[in-house]
Amino acid sequence: MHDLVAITALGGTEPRVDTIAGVTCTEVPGVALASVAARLGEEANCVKALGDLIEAPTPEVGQWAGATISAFWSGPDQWMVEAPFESHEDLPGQTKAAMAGTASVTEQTDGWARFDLSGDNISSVLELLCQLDLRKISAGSADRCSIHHIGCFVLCRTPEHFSIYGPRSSAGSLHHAIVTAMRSAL
Amino acid sequence: MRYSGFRVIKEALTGHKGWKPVWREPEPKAHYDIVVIGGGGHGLATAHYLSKVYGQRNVAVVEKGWIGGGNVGRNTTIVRSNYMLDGNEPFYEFSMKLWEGLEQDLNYNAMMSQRGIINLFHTDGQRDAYTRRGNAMILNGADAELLDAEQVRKEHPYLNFDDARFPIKGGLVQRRAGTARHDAVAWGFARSADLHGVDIIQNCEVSGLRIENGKCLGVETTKGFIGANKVGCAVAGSSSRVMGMAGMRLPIESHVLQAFVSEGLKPVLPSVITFGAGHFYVSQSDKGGLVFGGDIDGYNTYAQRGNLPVVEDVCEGGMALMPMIGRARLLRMWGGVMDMSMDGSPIIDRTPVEGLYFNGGWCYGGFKATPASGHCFAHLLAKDEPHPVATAYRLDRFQTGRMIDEKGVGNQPNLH
Amino acid sequence: MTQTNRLEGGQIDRNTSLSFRFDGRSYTAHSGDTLASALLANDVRLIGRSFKYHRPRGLLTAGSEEPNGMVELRTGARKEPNTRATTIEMFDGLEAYSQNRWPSLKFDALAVNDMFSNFLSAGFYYKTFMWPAAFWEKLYEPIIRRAAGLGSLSMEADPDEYDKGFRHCDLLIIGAGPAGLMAALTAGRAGADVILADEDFALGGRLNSETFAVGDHSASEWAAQAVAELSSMPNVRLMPRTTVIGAFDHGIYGAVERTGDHLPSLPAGKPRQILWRIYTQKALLCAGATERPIAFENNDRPGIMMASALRTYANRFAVTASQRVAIFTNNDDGHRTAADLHAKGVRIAAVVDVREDAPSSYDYEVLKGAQVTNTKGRHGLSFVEVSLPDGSARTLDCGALGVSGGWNPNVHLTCHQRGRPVWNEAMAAFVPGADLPVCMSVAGAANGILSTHGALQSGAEGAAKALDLTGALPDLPEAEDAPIAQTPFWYVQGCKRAWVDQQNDVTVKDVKLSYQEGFRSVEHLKRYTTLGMATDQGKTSNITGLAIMAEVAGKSIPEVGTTIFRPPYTPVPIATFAGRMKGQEFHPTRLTPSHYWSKERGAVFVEVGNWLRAQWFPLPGETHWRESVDREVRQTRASVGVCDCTTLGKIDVQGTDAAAFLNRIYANGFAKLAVGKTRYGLMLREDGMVMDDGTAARMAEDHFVVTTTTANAVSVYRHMEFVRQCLYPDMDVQLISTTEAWAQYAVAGPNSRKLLQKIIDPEFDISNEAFPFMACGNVTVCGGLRARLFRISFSGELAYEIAVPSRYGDALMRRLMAKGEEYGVIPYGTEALGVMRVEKGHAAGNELNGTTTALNLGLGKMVSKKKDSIGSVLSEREALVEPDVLRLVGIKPLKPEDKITAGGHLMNTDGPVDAAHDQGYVTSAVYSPILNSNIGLGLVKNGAERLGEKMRLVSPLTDLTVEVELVSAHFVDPEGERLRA
Amino acid sequence: MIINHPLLGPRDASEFTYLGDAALIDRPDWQAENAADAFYEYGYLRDNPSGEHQELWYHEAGDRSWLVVTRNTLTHEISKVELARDVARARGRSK
Repeated sequence: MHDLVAITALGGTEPRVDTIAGVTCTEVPGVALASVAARLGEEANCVKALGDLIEAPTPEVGQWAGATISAFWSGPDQWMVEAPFESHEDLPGQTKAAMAGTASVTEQTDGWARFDLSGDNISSVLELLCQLDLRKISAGSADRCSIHHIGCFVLCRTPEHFSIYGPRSSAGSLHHAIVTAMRSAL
Repeated sequence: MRYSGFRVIKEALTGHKGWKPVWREPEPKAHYDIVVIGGGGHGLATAHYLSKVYGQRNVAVVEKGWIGGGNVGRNTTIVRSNYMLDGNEPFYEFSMKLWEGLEQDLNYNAMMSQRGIINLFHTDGQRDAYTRRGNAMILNGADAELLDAEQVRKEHPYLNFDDARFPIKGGLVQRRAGTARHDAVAWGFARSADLHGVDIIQNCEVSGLRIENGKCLGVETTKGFIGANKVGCAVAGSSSRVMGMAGMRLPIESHVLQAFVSEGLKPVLPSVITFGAGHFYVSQSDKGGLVFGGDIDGYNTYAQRGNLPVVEDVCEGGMALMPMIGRARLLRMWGGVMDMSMDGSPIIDRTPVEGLYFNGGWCYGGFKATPASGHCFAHLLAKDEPHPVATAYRLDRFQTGRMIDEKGVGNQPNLH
Repeated sequence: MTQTNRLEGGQIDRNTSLSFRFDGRSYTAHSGDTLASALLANDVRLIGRSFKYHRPRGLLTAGSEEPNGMVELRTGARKEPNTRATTIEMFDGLEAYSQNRWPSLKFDALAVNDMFSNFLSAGFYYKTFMWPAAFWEKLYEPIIRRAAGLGSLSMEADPDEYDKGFRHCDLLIIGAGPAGLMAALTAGRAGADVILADEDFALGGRLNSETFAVGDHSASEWAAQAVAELSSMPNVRLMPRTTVIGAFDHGIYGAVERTGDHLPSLPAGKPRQILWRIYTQKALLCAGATERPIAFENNDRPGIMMASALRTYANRFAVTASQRVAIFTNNDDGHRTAADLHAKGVRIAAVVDVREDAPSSYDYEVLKGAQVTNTKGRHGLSFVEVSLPDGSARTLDCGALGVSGGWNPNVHLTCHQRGRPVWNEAMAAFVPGADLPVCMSVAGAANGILSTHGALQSGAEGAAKALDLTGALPDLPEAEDAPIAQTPFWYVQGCKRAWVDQQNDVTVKDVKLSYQEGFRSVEHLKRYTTLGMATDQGKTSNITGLAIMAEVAGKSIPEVGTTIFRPPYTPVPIATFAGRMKGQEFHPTRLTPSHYWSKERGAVFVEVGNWLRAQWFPLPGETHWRESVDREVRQTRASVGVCDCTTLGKIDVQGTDAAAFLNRIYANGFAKLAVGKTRYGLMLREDGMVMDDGTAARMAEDHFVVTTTTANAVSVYRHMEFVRQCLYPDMDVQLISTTEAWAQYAVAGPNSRKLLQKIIDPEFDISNEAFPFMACGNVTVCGGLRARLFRISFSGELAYEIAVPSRYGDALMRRLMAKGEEYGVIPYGTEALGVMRVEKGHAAGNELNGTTTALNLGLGKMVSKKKDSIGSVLSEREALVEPDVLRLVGIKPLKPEDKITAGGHLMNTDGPVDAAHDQGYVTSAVYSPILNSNIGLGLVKNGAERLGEKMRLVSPLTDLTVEVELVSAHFVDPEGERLRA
Repeated sequence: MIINHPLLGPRDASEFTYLGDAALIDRPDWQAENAADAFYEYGYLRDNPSGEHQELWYHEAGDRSWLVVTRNTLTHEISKVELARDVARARGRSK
């Protein structure tokens, strides 16, 4: 086992947590990611293989699905697979094996920083951050959007729990945007 | 009628009864030596120079609406000659010299105000590019100065030097640049052309070009056919539409550029300022309004209006650069349709059709070019050869690979 | 003596007493007041000065259309110029100052302009100030500029915060008057998602200004009840203090919510204003109407106001502008004002009605068929002169005159997508035309329906129609249903200095002069006289000016033209459009994996796009950046240095057609690149210019890792997706960016292999034989961490780039530094990187400037003619292959210490120095500590054939002339032996 | 503006990057007789109609799809939105 110590996207050794008026923003470093893009002509097999991997129907456009290993739609015939980092640091390898040549798989674990929002009234925070029509968003939604000029994924786990993925290098700016929106809206 | 301070006083004392219409409202004749399509700044300037400099008196300008209602009446009024490339700089410096004598030439006060322009830079790469540009300006007989951050701060202490995401490293200055009263430019050229016998025909839309055996014989208009030995097209914004009547496809797309003006304020900006790390340029008008703009909306359009994202983008640039304007209010926004060419530079040239000449592709640099564009187009129409400072503005330069690409973004008009 | 003009009743809270200051004097007010109503209550009529003649001005209106009553609100960095007193919600401690006057409001020096007004007629400045030419710049213009402008900025950064937000709904209702409220009730009860926005802080619109009944309640009580019901509906969102500023494409509306302007100071973290982008299926415009004035001699004195404004001040704010008021009207609405004021105990001097058949009154005198011919009073109205039908004259003592010329529908937002209002002869006003913005409809007074009942009904119907509601409409409350008959009366004949546009000082005389001089279209009229160009966008003046022009032209109003309105509906602070994107937050900041470590090392950072990169790493004692950079270069070339190159774009290219795809993308060939090998690739735009360069490493038969320059990472990815989706849709290729996923470090210098061997796990052989120049592969480091190794060199040294997952980047850098101690390893920044690449003659940003071809850069041979690749055909155009095209060369000063300048131009050693004799220019210039000389790269006409030639480098901009020699661009190790070592 | 993405539904145009005329899909044959002229026209000449216009938009801040949008350049009305990949195939492009 290697002996290099990881730091979080915000540069800490521990995840950052901010709570304002009942809403909590938590930095979530403990997630492994792998992208899946179906090979030409293998789309159907890819969907099946991915479904088997996440033990759930492969998510449709704008959705996420799964449990320990889950996936969300990221583009036409493309998905992002999520799993706990501790247990699945080799998610890309595992996914590649599972897809059995039906898809191109790429490690994305450290391409992204994740912040989870939990609490009531999250929508009043999100409406200051992104253009998503929150009326149409419910548990299971996964949308790409732009937050303060940063391209992000917004996943609705439950109406009281959202995950926001943004590019790791911009984690500081994204975190600042989220927390100022919380101060403003709550 | 000659304008002067004495005249103003005399009229004031006699109830302003003596003022005459600034231009006649003639009906079109059956035939002219030269018909200029487009009563905007460039068309009217062309008529002025044709009649005053090149002795062409049998000339008509046909305008589909009211003169000066196009981009000359909806721009940010900036005048400068700070270009980098050989094909451009001599032309714009020629234009600058014409601006400097325009009031006297026209006997009309277009309020040319040489307040200077500063192009700020924020990276070493930008500094190198501006150094190359400044040198090119000087080598072409124009004026240029390079300021470092401290010198910029002395002249513009209100800029954001302390909390800037992209710190100001300096600026390229042209002192002779400035602004002019855009409407007055159109009116002044119109008045002069009219005095020299040019027929300015408003509300006369061109519906077709009469072309026989590859020769252009005149224009079909809403006021009937008007014959002409030569037809010059100066309708930037609608170039593709008009030249399409001659079956031509152009290296041009039409895009909208939005412009903005704030409520009137006591003087705050000494000169024209352009931001190097965002889309924002600004000056202050004689009336006190901050006149500013940024990037084009970026999609093909003929609608003279834009959308919110660009408004926000421009104001973000403004706040990043000079946060003291935050509480000034944006009063009005409007859009002008631009001829965006394939290399960001204009075209003044003959066409494959004999007797048909084209002037367009001004992107959003057309206002400052108005006098030189008119002068050079008049030269081409009168002498059938390009004016020495406009030889590079050829229609076929894209085929031969002689692009004049100041920005270096290639054949994508919305990036110029 | 305070609030002498305060009346009974009204919707103010008399229990709260607020104190405020105007021009330094203290006054009191109540919550519910505006600054305007509070000033009137305290008998302050003189509030400002006009733009051109500096005439004394007071309030004209009670709303956002106010042209005169503008002040500088608040102090210090929060000073807000040109703020309409009529829209300033009173708060305790409010401070405001009059503007555009010197030295004081009462004694304004520039009021002399008024005496010379005859010389300052419309457009006079176009005709003079031309001689002598120099005087315009030096003398005339500065004077004009100082006189012009209204309020002044603080010149300090705006300290407040602003937000942007996004809301979605089925129906956006703009305006909460009778029509808007009824529409909201109708839509809300039907369950639709509704947003009801109104610029006022009290919803209800005109209902709050009237005394008549709606249903069994007073108008304002009914409004309050409606608001109460609406706020109980979860599907309805009420947005008071919110101005819908513009109608944009496809049902997007801009709205500004003033969340903090009514507060003495903002709570921490809360915004002053929010710019909302509202996405709606349908919009219903219920913006009401604006009363229009009548022009007569000296109609601009403080105290002369719109009749409906007097009514609003009396009924809503319990204030009268004066204890003695006269009315001048051409319609019954003026009489309504007289009746309401009379009922509140205000003396009505008389109602002057231009109509012979005007209604009579028992309560006050009505002068029928009469007109106001002049007014008097220096800083405020003292009496008006009236001419009676029989030709005789009357003077009326009064401190206020209410003027009513009828009502203009507020059609502004219907024009925002170039829609043109149409002239309605019956009501002598412009009403919304047919070409409305998509999904917009109009109800109530905005649609020309000038009765309360009509407004309620059209509001209900409008909402039902917009939402396709079936079933009965809600019952409408009883309300007055007396549409105002409007017969046009624009101005009193014979008047001269009668103001049409009060703020810009445009008079009836100016409009006539404009016609006389040929400026006869409405566009020319506006531009020549500046009519309607003031901060009120002509809300109270455009139509009148148009009507006067029509009369002198002997045309109908539509013939003269229609005036359209542009966004924003009312002016918006620039900061509101910027939101949070200012200061450090202007753009997102991207940090490299070694950022925190670099900071500890005291690195100096530089912005590269949105990235922050270490520029150099100063050591204690190093006083000048050159010392640090020279050391970094020397030490790297002498031993080993490490540079964070994570910012380079990395794109994962996979698929069975990956190689074929790259063959199209790159000008040079990639089909035959072996697995485990890397190749330099040159990417062209379709126009033949170089787009980008980088490397592509073949990790597997069907897997490449492509790198791009930092600057072009985004555009190259976009370009590759275009080629994949639009040009070769049947290629089996998948793309994804991995730039952020991997921390990638360049390890360069003769000791780089030795250093890496201490990091990379022993089972991986990276000897020169096993892992030669341009090799690539997967390895593990530090005991099993997955990593990628590329043997590529930008510095020209034996060098590698090693990549690990970003979270371990910080640790890897620390490890490299620790393990490298024995070699004196150093980190180097972008400056040293730049020096070393120039020493090697590698083209970078300054050379890849978008106008250079492969040939220009000396890479012409890389463009394969044996295959189809983007840009190859157009790169062949005649002018791009002429013998004397620019070619990349090295540039060396004859005296090594001579500085050379990027951006300097190259001239032959003899002959003139001018543009006509320009031979090229210097693209990059650095000091080479290896060669102990300044060196540079440049593009020179036919340069490749001119090596060894002496030239003059001139930079007149920086007063520099240097003798230089053209040399090979490869200053260091031209044979490339070091990188293969 | 709002672009009705064939997969994602209505999205604000600010999420997209504009390229231009959808004719850019029809890249000429590099080996054709008149390749030089064909590439010149492909690269530089545009119809630029005032009215219906087929154009390429890239969902940069979205799913990275290239779209062919049919939009009226006078009114901005959008009458059709397709995945560029499908259009390209329909126009006979392959690999």
